[in-house]
Amino acid sequence: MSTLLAVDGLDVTFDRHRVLADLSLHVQAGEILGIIGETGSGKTTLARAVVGLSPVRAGRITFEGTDLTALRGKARRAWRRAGQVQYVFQDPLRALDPQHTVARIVAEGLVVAGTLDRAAIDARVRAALAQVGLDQSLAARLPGQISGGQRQRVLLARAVALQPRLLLCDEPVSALDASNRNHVLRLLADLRDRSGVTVVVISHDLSSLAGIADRVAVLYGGRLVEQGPIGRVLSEPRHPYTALLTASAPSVRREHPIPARALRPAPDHRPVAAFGPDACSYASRCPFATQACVTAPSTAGSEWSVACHHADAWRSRLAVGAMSTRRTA
Amino acid sequence: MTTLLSRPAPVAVAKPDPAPPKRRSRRWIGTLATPVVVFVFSSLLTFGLGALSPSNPAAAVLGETATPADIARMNHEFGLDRPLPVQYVDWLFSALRGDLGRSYFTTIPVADSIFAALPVDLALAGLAILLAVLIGGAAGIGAALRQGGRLDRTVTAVASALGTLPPFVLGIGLIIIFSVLLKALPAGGYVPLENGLGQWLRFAILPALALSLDIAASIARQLRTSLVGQLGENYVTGAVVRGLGTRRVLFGHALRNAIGPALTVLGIGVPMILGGAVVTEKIFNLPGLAQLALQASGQHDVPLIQGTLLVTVTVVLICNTLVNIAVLRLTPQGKR
Amino acid sequence: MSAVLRVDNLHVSVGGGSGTSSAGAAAAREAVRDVSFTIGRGESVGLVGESGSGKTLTCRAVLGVLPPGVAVTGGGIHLGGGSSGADVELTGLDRRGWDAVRGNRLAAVFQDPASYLNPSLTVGRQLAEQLRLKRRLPRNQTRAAAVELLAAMGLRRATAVYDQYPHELSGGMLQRALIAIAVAGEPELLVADEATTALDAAVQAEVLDLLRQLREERGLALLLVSHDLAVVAEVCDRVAVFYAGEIVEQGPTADVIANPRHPYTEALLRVASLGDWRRRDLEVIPGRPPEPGAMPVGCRFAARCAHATDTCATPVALSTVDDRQVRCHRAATLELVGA
Amino acid sequence: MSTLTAVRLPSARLALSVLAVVTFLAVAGGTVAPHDPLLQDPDLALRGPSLIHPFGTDYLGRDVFSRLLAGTGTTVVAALESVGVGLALGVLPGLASLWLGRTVEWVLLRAVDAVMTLPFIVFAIAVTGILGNGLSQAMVAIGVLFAPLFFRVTRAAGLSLTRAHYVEAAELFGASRWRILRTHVWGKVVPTVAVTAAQATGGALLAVSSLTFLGIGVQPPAPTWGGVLASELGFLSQQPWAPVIPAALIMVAVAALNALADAIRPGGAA
Repeated sequence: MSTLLAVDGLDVTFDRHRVLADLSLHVQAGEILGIIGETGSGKTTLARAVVGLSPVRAGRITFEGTDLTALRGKARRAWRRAGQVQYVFQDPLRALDPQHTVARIVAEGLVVAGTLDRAAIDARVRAALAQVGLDQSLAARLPGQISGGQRQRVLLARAVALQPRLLLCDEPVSALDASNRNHVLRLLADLRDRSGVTVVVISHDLSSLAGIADRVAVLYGGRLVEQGPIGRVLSEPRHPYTALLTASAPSVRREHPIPARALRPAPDHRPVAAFGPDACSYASRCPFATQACVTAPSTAGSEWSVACHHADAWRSRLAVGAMSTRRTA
Repeated sequence: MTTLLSRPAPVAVAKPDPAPPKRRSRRWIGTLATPVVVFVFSSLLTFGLGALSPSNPAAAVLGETATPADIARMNHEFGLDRPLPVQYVDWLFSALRGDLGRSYFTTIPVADSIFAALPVDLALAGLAILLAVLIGGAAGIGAALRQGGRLDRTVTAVASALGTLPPFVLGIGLIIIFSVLLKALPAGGYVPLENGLGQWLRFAILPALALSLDIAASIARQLRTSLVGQLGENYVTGAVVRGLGTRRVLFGHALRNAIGPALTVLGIGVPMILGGAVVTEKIFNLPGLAQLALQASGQHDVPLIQGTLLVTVTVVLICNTLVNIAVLRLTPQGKR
Repeated sequence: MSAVLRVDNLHVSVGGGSGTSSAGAAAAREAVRDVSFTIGRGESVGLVGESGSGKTLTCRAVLGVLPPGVAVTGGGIHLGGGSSGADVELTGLDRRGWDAVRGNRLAAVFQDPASYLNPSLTVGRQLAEQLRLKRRLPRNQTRAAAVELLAAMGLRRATAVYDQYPHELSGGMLQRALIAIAVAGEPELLVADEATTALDAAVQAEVLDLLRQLREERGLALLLVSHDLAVVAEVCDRVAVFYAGEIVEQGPTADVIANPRHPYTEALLRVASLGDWRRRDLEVIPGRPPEPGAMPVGCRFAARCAHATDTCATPVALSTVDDRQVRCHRAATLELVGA
Repeated sequence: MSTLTAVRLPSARLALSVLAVVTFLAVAGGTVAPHDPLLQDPDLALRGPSLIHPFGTDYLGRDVFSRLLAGTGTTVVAALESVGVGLALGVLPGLASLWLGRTVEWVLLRAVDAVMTLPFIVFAIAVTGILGNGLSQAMVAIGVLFAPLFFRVTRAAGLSLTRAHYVEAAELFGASRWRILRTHVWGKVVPTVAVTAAQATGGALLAVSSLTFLGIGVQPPAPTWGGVLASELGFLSQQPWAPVIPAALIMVAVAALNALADAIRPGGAA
């Protein structure tokens, strides 16, 4: 597999607030990569940086050798019109013009690109709607006249219509119920399987993400804390934050191997040191942090990497009594 | 690690360090500093208007027989031969010291004429604002509480009708009703406040009412809209579910947030009241600032016109700042 | 076990009376039909179902805050007598009666906590108001009591939080503050309507832990409404599964999950979060629930059900077997797969 | 489109008919008048309505009906003039404040604040006092004061758009500024500005009548609605009913504009 998108040493700063710090992440052609992390961890900023919507202060984003951060003016417009990378916005209601019909919305990118005639565009729009499982009768509706799940799929159809090579989906399922969530995620898996599109999905539902993704990247406080094959990372997390996330995921039947409370700081938790902006981003919240954590840990490993000074040691410091299951019923 | 063995309460680990009072203080600075900047802009506008004047004041005052030398001498006397920026700075700083120049015609200091007339306007505007708040506030709250009911429809209809009425018709209507038909109040004239509140009120109430109704209608409409909006907010549902009781939910919670936009309307209404005062003063024959402006306008008396404009603007700015401070105190979270 | 809340054959209808343009006065639609459940003292019951299934309207009916144009059209909601008061029938309570019940015996938290606090008052002031009103604390004691309560909800720096405005706090902190306000009047029942839905996973787990802790420490009964079966499974003793305005299955959570008796419950379990990190085919429930105006006479799930037969077109009642209630003609014969 | 469907409302239809009549009179007013609006006849002064003079005569014996017809043009043109000035000075700076960077934004906002402190009538008096007493001067002054209204409305509509993700999405497709303006921005800003313009026209009608009442802007013999009203008000004791006709005319026109504004307001009539 070859690298399709390479993010190296990315720094993004808003109003002197560092949202992404020295972030490096490679996306392989044809894979589905999941990105997880809490609100404010920088997931959305990362995706927006790739398409040029975040102010990049340092670092490079290259797509098959093209440095996207260097694109300006005419060159950037030409690159965008080629439609190789598509960003799917999080909130369908805000990302769809309320005065435009579904057909017009899906066609917009093709119309702007200007390479196809009307008939060809119409055919592409019909194909895109079919691809995301939307009935053709919806084409004449306005966004306000269709359901939330359908709006989400219209967003997807708009991106798919351009036949992109990389699809960045920002929380495409957060507003949907379980069945619709699975439906949309399945569409992404189908897209990859049938058209070979590389997909990056930001999601907070670990279980369903694990169902379709190959790899996962975990963000905390603007830094990449762990990344690797999703099944292994989630079942044997090497970073305490990843462990907390998996332990916190609600489930209908699982007995958690480590209870979430064992991974949270105690109520009277005091950070062991003053953790500045160059410290490990998780240190002030980490129950296993030590003096060593005042410097940001380097990322170790290639296929499965983790950024933690105590990646191999923190499990041994879990108290034995805390290892019991937490369901008390 | 014994702490892991005990059963800790779940802990909220949230934003690093809370309490950003910085933003709040920044809003205060903005509220207090903006009027100063705006005053400078307004004074530029006022001064610029005078500079745009096509007629040469000296020529106008001296009449047809004046020689160019006479005009030049007079221009020099008034300082009109200096570069405009110098004139502006000089004019502004004199104005700040209370020196607004002299009338071209009467040579009476402009400040003296204005400060003789200003108390009439201030008293009248004050009363009008009070009436507007009382009438508009009561009507707006009543309409919002009886949304869709008879009171609501009446308030909406009256408020819309008032908005279509030329302001002077209202004043004359009041004179016809209260002075001509009921013979209860004087049709015009003025006694200063020093002669006693009752006496003053007899003369001031009708013009103040005429001035206030338009603003009262705007306040009622705005208050109704924003209160209805607030009553639909989740926090109101939350307060209801907490069992706080209707009165507390309305006055303690919803009204507090609804009042901001209504106060803003009042802030915008202050210039309307001062502008409307011109018409009202003419109808009720009051010796106010507007009469002075009207007279100055007729005579093209530039310093007097500039003076009235600047003083009016200053009064408006002070009122607006007071309104902004009130809004800031009521809704410390800022614009949502 | 005495019941804290008993909902009997509740019917809730939308429209009729002050309806909108399209729907005439006669076209009142039933959004909740024949819903019954009880909550015992200190018990936690979950209502689960997709959006529009009637779970939220049921809980709003319990709280007496149905949206305009929506009304209870049948059945009763009974607040059980206990230490703190007499039996109360909530439907048909007047304003004064509600004010005495809400906050004192019945409290609620919702989704989007930021919107449920007055944005222009500090968190502490809103909590203090509740303590003064509902626990009759004198003014000079409310601050200390409020800070203590905030700390008990697991809020760090409770003293600082007291003086902060809602927009200065994170979602998780706000939900804790709202829970503090809710329990300030020491109610018997807390209604949590999608209270953790919008929170980050780690924060959601913390808040669910807090709810569990409040049950243990204060004997608080819990009515938890969620679209996420996994969340209900984490917290609730019993679960009621809603579909298209009806309860289709009700019983002890562990039982229902291990041995679902209604095909819809089985379908929900198939799409729910399993705590499984393996690559797999994600399942969906095909079709869509019936439109509120066009409910079938028979089983409402039949059109989407893999097990449906001709009998399913006839009306189906809720049948009780052991401590399980199921609304399915074929409940006795079907072999369904649990999780 | 919501703007078109709104016109089917009965209130909007009525408002449009009223405005159509006013427009017709504004264009044709003088020629359809039965009498010379300036013709004085002292013998006929202050007469009540009759077949020949349907609205009676004024204190100089002039036909009130003809004067109102002939005055329509002046009044309407004056009102539109001020709204035009307000639109020109408000809409473009409103958009500019969003696109041209923080310094421009700051200066424009403060300038708007400054203009907003000026009372309409006082400013109009000052302008006519300094620049000469003409209706154009007065209406330009009123128009300048309308500018902040249009500025704020345009800016608010635009502000919500700069935050709309569909505008960002269009940018990501490589759409040009102009295309985005045409396909996404125009359709949202225009209705809002139209509503404001309708309301401002009503406000301008009232301002013109106030100014004429004060004798500002219009030289005496020329007829306007406000002028007719003002002159009738001087003879209340003889003809108490007379001011009702011009006042009603003004009110109906303003009400029609407000009703129209309500009907085309985005989100429907309240």
